[in-house]
Amino acid sequence: MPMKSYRQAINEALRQEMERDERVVIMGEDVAGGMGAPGEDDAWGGPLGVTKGLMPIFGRDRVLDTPITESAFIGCAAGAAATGLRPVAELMFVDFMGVCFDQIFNQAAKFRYMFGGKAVTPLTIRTMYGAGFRAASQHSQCLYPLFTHIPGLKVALPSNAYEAKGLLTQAIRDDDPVIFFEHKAMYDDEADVPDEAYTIPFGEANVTREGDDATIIAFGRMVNFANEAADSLAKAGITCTVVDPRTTSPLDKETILETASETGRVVVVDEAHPRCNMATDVAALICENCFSDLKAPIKQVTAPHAPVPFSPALEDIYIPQVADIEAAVRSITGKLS
Amino acid sequence: MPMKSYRQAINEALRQEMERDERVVIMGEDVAGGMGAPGEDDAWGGPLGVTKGLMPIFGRDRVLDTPITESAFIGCAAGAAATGLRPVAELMFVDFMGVCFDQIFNQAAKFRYMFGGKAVTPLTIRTMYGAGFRAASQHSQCLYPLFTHIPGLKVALPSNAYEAKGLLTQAIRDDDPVIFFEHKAMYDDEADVPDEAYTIPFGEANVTREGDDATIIAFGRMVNFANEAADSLAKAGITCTVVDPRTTSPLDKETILETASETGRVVVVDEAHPRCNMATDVAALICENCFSDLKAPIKQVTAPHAPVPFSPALEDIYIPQVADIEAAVRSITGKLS
Amino acid sequence: MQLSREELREAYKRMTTIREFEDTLHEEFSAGNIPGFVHLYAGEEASGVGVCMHLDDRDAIASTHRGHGHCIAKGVDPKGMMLEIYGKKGGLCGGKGGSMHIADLSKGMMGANGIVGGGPPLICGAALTAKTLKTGGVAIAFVGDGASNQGTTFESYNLAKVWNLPAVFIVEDNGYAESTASGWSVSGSQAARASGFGMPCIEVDGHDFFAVWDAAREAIDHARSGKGPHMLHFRLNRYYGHFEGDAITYKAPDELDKIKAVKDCLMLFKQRVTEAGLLDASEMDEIEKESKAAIKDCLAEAKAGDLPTKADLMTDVYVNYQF
Amino acid sequence: MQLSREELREAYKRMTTIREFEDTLHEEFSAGNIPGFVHLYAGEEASGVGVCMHLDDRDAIASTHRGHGHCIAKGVDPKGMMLEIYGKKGGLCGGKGGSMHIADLSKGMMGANGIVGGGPPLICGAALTAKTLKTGGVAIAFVGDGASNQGTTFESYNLAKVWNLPAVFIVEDNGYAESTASGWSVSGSQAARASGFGMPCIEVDGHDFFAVWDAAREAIDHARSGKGPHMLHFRLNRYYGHFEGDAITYKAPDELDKIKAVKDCLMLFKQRVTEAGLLDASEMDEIEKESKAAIKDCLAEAKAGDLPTKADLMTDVYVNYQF
Ligand SMILES: Cc1ncc(C[n+]2csc(CCOP(=O)(O)OP(=O)(O)O)c2C)c(N)n1
Ligand SMILES: Cc1ncc(C[n+]2csc(CCOP(=O)(O)OP(=O)(O)O)c2C)c(N)n1
Ligand SMILES: [Mg+2]
Ligand SMILES: [Mg+2]
Repeated sequence: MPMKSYRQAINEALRQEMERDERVVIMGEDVAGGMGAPGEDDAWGGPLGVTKGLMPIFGRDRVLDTPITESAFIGCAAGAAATGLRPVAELMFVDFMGVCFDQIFNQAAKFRYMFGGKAVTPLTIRTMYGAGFRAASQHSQCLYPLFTHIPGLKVALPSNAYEAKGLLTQAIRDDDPVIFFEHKAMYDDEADVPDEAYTIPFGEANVTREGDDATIIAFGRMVNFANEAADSLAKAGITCTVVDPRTTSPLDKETILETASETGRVVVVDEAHPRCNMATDVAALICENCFSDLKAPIKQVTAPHAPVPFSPALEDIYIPQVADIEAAVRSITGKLS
Repeated sequence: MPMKSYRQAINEALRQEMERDERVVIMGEDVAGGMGAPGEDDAWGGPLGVTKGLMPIFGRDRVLDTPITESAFIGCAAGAAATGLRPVAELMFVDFMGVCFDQIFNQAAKFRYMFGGKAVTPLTIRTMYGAGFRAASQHSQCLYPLFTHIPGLKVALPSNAYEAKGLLTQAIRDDDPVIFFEHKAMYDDEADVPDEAYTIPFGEANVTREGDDATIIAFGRMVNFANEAADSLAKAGITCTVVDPRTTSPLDKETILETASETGRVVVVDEAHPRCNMATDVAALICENCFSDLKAPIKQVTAPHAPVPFSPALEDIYIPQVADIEAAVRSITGKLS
Repeated sequence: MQLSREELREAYKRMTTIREFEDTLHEEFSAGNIPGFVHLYAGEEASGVGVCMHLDDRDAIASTHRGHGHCIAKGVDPKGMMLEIYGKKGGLCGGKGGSMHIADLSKGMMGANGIVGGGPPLICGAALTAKTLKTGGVAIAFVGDGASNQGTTFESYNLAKVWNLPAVFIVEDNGYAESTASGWSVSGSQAARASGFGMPCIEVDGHDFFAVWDAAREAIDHARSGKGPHMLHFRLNRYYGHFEGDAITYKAPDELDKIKAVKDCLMLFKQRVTEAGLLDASEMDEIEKESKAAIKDCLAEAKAGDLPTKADLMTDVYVNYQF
Repeated sequence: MQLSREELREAYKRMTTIREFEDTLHEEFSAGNIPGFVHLYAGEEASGVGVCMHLDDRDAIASTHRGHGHCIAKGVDPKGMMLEIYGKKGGLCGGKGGSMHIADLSKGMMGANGIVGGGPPLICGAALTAKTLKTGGVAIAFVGDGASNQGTTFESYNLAKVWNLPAVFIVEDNGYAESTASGWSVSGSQAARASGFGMPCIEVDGHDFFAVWDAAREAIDHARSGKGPHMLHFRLNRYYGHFEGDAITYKAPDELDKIKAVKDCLMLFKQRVTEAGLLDASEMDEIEKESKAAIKDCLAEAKAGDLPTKADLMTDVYVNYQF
């Protein structure tokens, strides 16, 4: 299989779904770029070039640059989805949710329920999250716990390029509103990605490592950190199962509970702030449903309860590290050496 | 002590703090009412009359009616707080956070950290939450887990009139941004409330019942349901400790862990949706920190993962009930009779 | 005036149906028979009907919290509406939405909305769908005077203009947002705001069905023919409180009586068409009777309807997933 | 022109300081010495300085992501800024904010802002404080052409107007929002939008310090004297990319060279004051040298400064609580 970057995988999924279904349109700020400008068209393809090359293929009627007006264009995407299109809107950074959240959580997410099951809203919102870019407090947040809290929304967190293409294709074909989280630090990370279109079903976790001593459940970029931790622990004779739930909503409870019960020792890794996040969500789920199989406290490895700092010196210690995961596993397996 | 309603207690706290400190101003839609209208002034005092009577005392310069423009006036309150006032802004229903969240979570909440500790933002946002009013999906949500997730915000959930006055007074005197949640179904509930001003410190839980068999941790209106459940269980010989954390951020971990360890059996009650909520937050906290004292799974009693339905027939079964709490306690105490 | 007899009959039928529907709800609410927040459209009938007479099922409208009139004007079944407002399983939304979320997408009615300013962005979406799929449809947002100050509304004006969308934004200015006068809350003017975005705007007396109908035709033709968005500003009055239970003390004591006496939209319509000899009084009385009877039936059915049950609580959250 | 020699020297000092600061950062970024997103103000100096020359510490400004120039224009210490941009403990924000959150409340600089449209509501707040505490202060929001389409900006116009706040909204229209031309994204016009809210607006060439200074004086006097908010629309150009790393391919190949040749704000200022014999070329060269030297020092200190440590990570989240 050809190696492709996370960026290429996303771009390819968008291109193939736009070819497959003319109702798929994408919109956002500078998703093509150069709108109304005298120079190069398709000048940007988004701030990090993820959508570059789509406008020349599909034209400005299907690759829609917007003014800076998130409420209007995210709401527009929701309204378009409810009336027959399958829009993919780009919320450049998830940190910008604060200016358009209503259209996501009160409108798109609730149409179906409020209207008694008569609405279908095939809306996909692509958005960038995560720390590590020296982008400071308003361009580095995770925030997927907020979206996960909302009934009616589905939330996908691809952990690599292969996952990104399959989950985004599923998101676009899915009939419910999906928030698709892309980690800005992973765009250049490569993986084997098939050329043909494929979907990865929502709510089906991926077990990336199998072991006996502990179960590590991690989300998004942290899955890779968890794999690293598991590999280095394995050298020390501690074997771990690593679970990538892929989507936080729906959540694959079965796989999580099964793998947790098998080892009885669990570490949950979440790049988000610690309060009301996915680490607490999964820990509480396990504690309620397989308590009798637990042999140790469920450890949470998360970012701290502080905004993301700018200074690299601080940001580097802000982000959960592989060593933190290893330490957490060691602390509950009692194998500290 | 005189009996006062939750509504009166809040109104009194506002009045006393405005008398005490001329920098305290309140603003919001129809907080007085009748602005620019030919009829009665102070015609509303908010949709449920909570702020009625303040404008005649303090005038329109300190009781500011606003256009329907939450981003502007909530952001205005944040900017005023950062420059010398102590504003109390009313976000009529917390469900409206979607049109103004940015000014709360990216601006007010982060000023202090982003600016290296040089900002002080004594902002209070009063807002209505909760189901039971037949107000349907966009006027009945809890959403406090979303605010609790955000570093830099403090979140208060008064469970009765006494708590409301003390916590609101503290919120207004507090130098950090505070989101003050008022349950719309409790405004007429009365309790003993001292006439003089008093504060209830944040992060100090209130233990409302003491027992040996189980610990119930509940939030806001649910504290009253938990007390009822505990009282009825007591008649059946099952005694419970009931904890009202009062604020979700800061959270009184000590009291929660202590009372959880004492009984080893815990039920967490949260009116919010089940994913990434306070029930998961507290359950995960306990499971990580006093695992060895736990004798049973930590049970979560919450609203379901669905928007709040309009029909009374559905809303009544949507809201967590006293019976649900009792059943949860019985299920882990093994005393089912 | 180019309205046929049939159209005039239809318009009067819709207006009287709305009035009857709302008057009935007012009584029912006062009697304690209806739960929740109910915002009535009585008095504003000429706006919704004068606009929607130009629309068909290709066309979409987004309403507000005050949505009953827009529904009926757009051809939504009053029976399903009444059942919904009573929280019954047979309601348009299975009882899950209620008055504030009443909707019928099959009729292009995209929903009442509990969020002030929630509709305009959605209407940009319906307009984009029409433009992209070349359905020939237009999309219309009803916006209150209070909602006209909401950022989402302004953003939608600009987006609709720069994308040249077939959208019409209609400010139904009934003088108040809750108890706050639009004369105070709206700086500048609606027409000046429209020019701020390079949009044409027509301002008319919203009590006058024919003035509304003419202005709406011009705006809708403008949008439908690809000329981009258009604004309309109607001045009118609501007859009841902001929501049921509002004592309306902020209005002048005689404010409403005066309006009803000289500007009631049904009265003006009836005068105009009878004087012009287009319909005669007796057949209009007939229509009034029919509307009354129809709503009476709706009410009876709504009261008799079954309630939803526990089995309905968790359905309709997602298309293909249940928690 | 009523600027004294001292004021002219001061204005030129601030403008050259900004230019030097930004040119230096551009080199430093290209050399890989600066992390993160850096948005440079070079080319727009006449706007920030022409406005802030009318302000003192009572007065507040809210900036944008492109905030360095506004800081220096408002009297913020470039050394503390440079340290901040390098993420050093000695920076204005202890290294926690960086370029996009640089602020100095003691100088009335309420912060650069990572959220487009984040500033205008905050400025309503600073204006409300000034009005309520009768400080005599005014509050000024700098708004990009892109930000002029954000709902928060429109809402702030209306709120400032209906509350009659001492606020000034300044649209710095550099022709682009990222790669999107304002000629496309801004429907209508800034001036027409201002009238939409009943606000006066003056449009001037933002390259011309004196035109900016005159317009700003009028707007600020208007606000300070209790007449309510005022808008200004400056047309100008940014010399570097949207952020450092932007290849600027969306501009015409010769677009910037032309502008620099005929409209550079420093060049125009120097011409004007020397030709008018207000300052002589030699003393202006002196000022340029001083600015260069000053920034050179800042850079050296910034590079030598200590980094924050783990002990700093969790401080400053709250005034009186640590998780
Ligand atoms: C975002 C938001 N803010 C506030 C409210 C509360 N609210 C409901 S209706 C209303 C007044 C709306 O006035 P207007 O737009 O003029 O419509 P009208 O009620 O006059 O038809 C307000 C403030 C809301 N539902 N949503
Ligand atoms: C709410 C929000 N949307 C989008 C962005 C991404 N963004 C940062 S700057 C910018 C362009 C701003 O253009 P303009 O307002 O003209 O300011 P300029 O960069 O030209 O100075 C965009 C889209 C953001 N930071 N915040
Ligand atoms: Mg109104
Ligand atoms: Mg610009």
